[in-house]
Amino acid sequence: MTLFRVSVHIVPRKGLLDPQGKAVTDALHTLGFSAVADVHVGRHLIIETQATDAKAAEASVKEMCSRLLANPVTEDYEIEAVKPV
Amino acid sequence: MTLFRVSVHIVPRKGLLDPQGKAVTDALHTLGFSAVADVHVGRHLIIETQATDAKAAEASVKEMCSRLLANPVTEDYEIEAVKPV
Amino acid sequence: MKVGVITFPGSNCDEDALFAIVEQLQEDAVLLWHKDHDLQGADVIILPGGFSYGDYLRSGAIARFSPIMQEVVAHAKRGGPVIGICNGFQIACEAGLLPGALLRNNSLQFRSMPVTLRVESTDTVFTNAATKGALLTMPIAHGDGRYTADEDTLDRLEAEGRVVFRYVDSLGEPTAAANPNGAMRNIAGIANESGTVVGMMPHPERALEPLLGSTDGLVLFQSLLSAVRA
Amino acid sequence: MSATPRPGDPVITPALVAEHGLTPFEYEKLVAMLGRTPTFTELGVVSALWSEHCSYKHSRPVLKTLPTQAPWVLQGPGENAGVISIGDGLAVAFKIESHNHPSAVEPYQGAATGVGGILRDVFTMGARPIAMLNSLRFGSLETPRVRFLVAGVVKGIGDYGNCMGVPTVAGEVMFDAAYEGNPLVNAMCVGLMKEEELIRAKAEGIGNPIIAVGARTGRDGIHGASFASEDLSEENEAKRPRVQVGDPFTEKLLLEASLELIRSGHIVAIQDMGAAGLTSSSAEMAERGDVGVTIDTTKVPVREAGMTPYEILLSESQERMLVVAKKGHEHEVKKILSKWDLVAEVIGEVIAEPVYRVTEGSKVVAEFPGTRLVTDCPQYHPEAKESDEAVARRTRDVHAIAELPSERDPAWTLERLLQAPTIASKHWIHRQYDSTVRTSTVLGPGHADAAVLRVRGTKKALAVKTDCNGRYVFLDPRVGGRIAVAEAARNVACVGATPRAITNCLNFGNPKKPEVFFQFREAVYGMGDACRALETPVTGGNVSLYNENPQGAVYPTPTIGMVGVLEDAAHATGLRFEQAGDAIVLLGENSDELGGSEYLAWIHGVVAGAPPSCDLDGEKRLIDTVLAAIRRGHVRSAHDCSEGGLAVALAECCIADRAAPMGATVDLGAWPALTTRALLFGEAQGRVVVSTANADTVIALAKQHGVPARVIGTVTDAASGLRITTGATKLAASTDRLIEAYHEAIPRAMARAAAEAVTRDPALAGGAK
Ligand SMILES: Nc1ncnc2c1ncn2[C@@H]1O[C@H](COP(=O)(O)OP(=O)(O)O)[C@@H](O)[C@H]1O
Ligand SMILES: [Mg+2]
Repeated sequence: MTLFRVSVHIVPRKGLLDPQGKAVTDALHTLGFSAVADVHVGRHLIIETQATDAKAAEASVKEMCSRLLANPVTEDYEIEAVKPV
Repeated sequence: MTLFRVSVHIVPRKGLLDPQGKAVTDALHTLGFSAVADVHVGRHLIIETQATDAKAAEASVKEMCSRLLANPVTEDYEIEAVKPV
Repeated sequence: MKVGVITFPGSNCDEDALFAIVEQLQEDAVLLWHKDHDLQGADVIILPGGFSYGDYLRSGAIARFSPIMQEVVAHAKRGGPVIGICNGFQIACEAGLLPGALLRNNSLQFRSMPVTLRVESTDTVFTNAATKGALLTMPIAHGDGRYTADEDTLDRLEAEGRVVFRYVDSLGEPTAAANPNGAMRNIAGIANESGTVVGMMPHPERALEPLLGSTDGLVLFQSLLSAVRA
Repeated sequence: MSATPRPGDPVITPALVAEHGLTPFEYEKLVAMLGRTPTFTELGVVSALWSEHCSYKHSRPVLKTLPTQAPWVLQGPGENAGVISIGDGLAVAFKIESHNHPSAVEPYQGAATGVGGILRDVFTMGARPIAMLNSLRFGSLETPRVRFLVAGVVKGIGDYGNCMGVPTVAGEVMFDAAYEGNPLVNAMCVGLMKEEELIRAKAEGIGNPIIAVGARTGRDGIHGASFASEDLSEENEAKRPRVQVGDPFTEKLLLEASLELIRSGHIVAIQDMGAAGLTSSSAEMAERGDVGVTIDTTKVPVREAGMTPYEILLSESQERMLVVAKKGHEHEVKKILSKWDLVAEVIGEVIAEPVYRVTEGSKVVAEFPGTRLVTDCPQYHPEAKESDEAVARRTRDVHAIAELPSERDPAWTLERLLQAPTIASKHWIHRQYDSTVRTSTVLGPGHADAAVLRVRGTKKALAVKTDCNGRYVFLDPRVGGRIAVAEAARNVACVGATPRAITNCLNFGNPKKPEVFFQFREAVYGMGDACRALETPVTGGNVSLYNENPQGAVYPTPTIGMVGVLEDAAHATGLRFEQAGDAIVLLGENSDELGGSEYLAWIHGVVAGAPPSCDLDGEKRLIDTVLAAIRRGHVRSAHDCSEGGLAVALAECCIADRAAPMGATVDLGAWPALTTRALLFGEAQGRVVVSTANADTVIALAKQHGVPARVIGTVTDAASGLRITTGATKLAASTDRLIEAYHEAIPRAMARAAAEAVTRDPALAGGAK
């Protein structure tokens, strides 16, 4: 077994209202970052888990996401990286 | 000018109490993911911004982070990816 | 004395603060609009509670860029009294008026309840009429109240007598059980170096009338009055 | 002009009609009204307006039997909220609404947007919201799914109300397997205004502009989106959830902007876009004003490109309002909205021609004659028949149920009952609600039978409470309906307020089932009986039908939201014993009734028997007695007997405030004919426990009112615990054990990892909290 560090992004599903993203966009505009077109705010999770290999680590984190970490009604998730620690 | 999508991670500074990470770890253990050693929860921001090139996009998002997006007292940030949309 | 209460978008204790000053203390007070640059001659500024900008991103993070905050910071630099209550404390920290930050309660839940505070410092504009060690009861109502700073900052705050209030139990002890949010060293309120800027999570403006259960907030405003009139 | 299909619109087929929830009969009515085949847009509009939610097609005739008038009622049913006068030129607007189904799917957002919706109903009347209440029903707290729902719903309610700065001050929560899979989430809002600021949602003035204000319109919660137009078939779109996401920050801005707008004199009407969004708000405003309207969907500010008129009309995006402004004042309206960083766009006009017309640019996509769109909805008179099972359940002899061996010690039973989540302290819940913002909360959650809010600038205060025991209604809908109102009134009286009026939320199953419609009709009749007897007219409410799970309908649950008035806020009376040596007086009479009790349900797993009888005349006299005694200053505390009966009521008086417990020594020897368990745990109605230093005066007052009254014991300090003698049996419990049972039950259950609630918490990413 090896310890893997798995990075996960969980973001609000497209089309749903993202009030936080909107508030940050507006704030950035006020600060003068007028080139900003859009912002979305989600969660970034770093999960350290034991697994036999990277594939197994990824599979297990996927299950965590679909069972618990991401809200199936409002969020999408994406595994960004799987690395041995 | 091109539209770039910049991905940013903002994470609680190491050593600070991370009750969210702990709560998620505990919840995962309760659900049988006993191989999980540790979890950290941060924010994941996706910023779409116009810029002349990727370097300029990155520089501008860095400035956003230090001025607004990350709290210098408690958070660290990291630009994860800069991609043309 | 004239008090200016800032209304940010999402402030929701601004009316309460105004009511407290005008109706309870019979002093002059005005609401100041976040988009303005004019403090309208206010001697004292209240950064009220609420959810400025929805508290999106981080509590207080966006509010500190409001036009009026430039004037508030200048007022504070001139030695003008400022009190940040709840969201106002968060804004004051984000704006650099006070050190540290307020993070999510360690319970990860909003907490609304009365707490007991011990007065740790009477060297501030808002506590000079209080007695050191006195216990005060007033409500808290926040989700992000865990005061956090690095150890050096905490030590300096302690050494300089800038920890103003601590959460304590009914015996006056700063126990873990008495700490409603996991704040480091049970800190409920702090001051700047000159004692003119104070930030606190509990709500003194909700503790001014016997009908509402506590009058322990009065001492803050009495302190303020005597300081401003002196 | 007549509407023509848009290119790309689906063809109207019987299947499409069915998917829109219209029966063939209703579709024929629609075709007859139009004199032609409807366009796709028209079908969408009518499916929304003729839905149960908007049309009350099954319930209206029954609702019409409710009393709605009193000299103090300024606005009865028919508006966004009811309004009563409280004197001094002030008025109170209040309303309750359900968000059951959205909360079952996504508890956090479902509950949050429910709070947002009811807030808008109140502030569109011109009132500033001053209090929120909620009434929740869940399945057994033993299941992880229920704990997940509880955590999400409570957080959703808290986050929204807290961010708005409106204190959440009262409510009720019950747990029963009957609500498994179909929780009930009812939210009530109470607002305060000057009488002259009352504004109604009635479109008026030919040529006046119709303005959409607030948030932009997105593709949220569009019904039947699965079969809509082409761009919907894109892969990502197919997954589009029906949930709506709330934004309390925008709502706070909308609140301030709306009140400013109403006071500015630039507008004639305002209505929130709630269920069925733009469609129902515009059609209802037109119908109330008896005028025509025309709306151009290309003018509506949208969040996403390429939205069709169908989508724009049916979107349920939150935090939006529809305003009818005075002609020529558009600029002023926009100015006020832009001060609060909100958009306002003129999207249509009030017209003389009696039509409801929707255009897409210059092209008419929907057009209905006159105001028949709302009025032509078919009305149904479903069959009502009590089932044989219901009769058998009610007539079962519950006294024959054998006691458990442990029950020989009634302290065991009492502790068990105090742990029942329905009875146990709800502190875990309401400590997440800001109950003190607005600095007017005299008695907040957990301290009294109802919440008390002082009215700034006067001596007055308001008392508010929600109530309903669905189990009673299930066993006997008529009696249960009466009790729901009577208990709400009793609770309000116990804090010192005169009950004034109610709003109600009727949560029932499928009305097409005769036994469900029987429950509905009888419960409403029962409510009406009580409202007449107690002089608390109905000023509004909401109907939520089809609350079913695979096992059948939920308990019929007509939640009552009661508002009362205290002439002097100083009379506000809490429920806890305060002073050792005070006499404990029981007002009202004990009886041998056990049916429908929490005791039977929780200890024996039996839901049967007739619910306690309800003597409305007696309730009225009891309320008058309690009020007279409180106003003359003779009452230190008052608490009514409800779930768990007299023993639980006494225990709560001792330990409700765990920081300041008291004890009590009580002798119930005066009722030798009653069984111990009926005496201790039966739920006879019309009883209030008061503590007083002037027992003789209180008893004399009760006599004058014809209310039975008796000194049953003495308040002691906590060390003596709670001791009750019932002739043969003795109950003795330490306050520590009672506190442990009552205060730790729910926290302990919730600590058992409602894992999803923790890990999926949207606020983890730093949203409003
Ligand atoms: N149970 C009820 N008792 C009395 N009036 C009711 C009841 N249910 C609904 N109403 C009234 O019918 C009108 C329409 O209600 P509703 O459709 O729920 O309003 P909304 O447009 O806010 O959704 C309201 O004025 C409401 O008060
Ligand atoms: Mg409405």
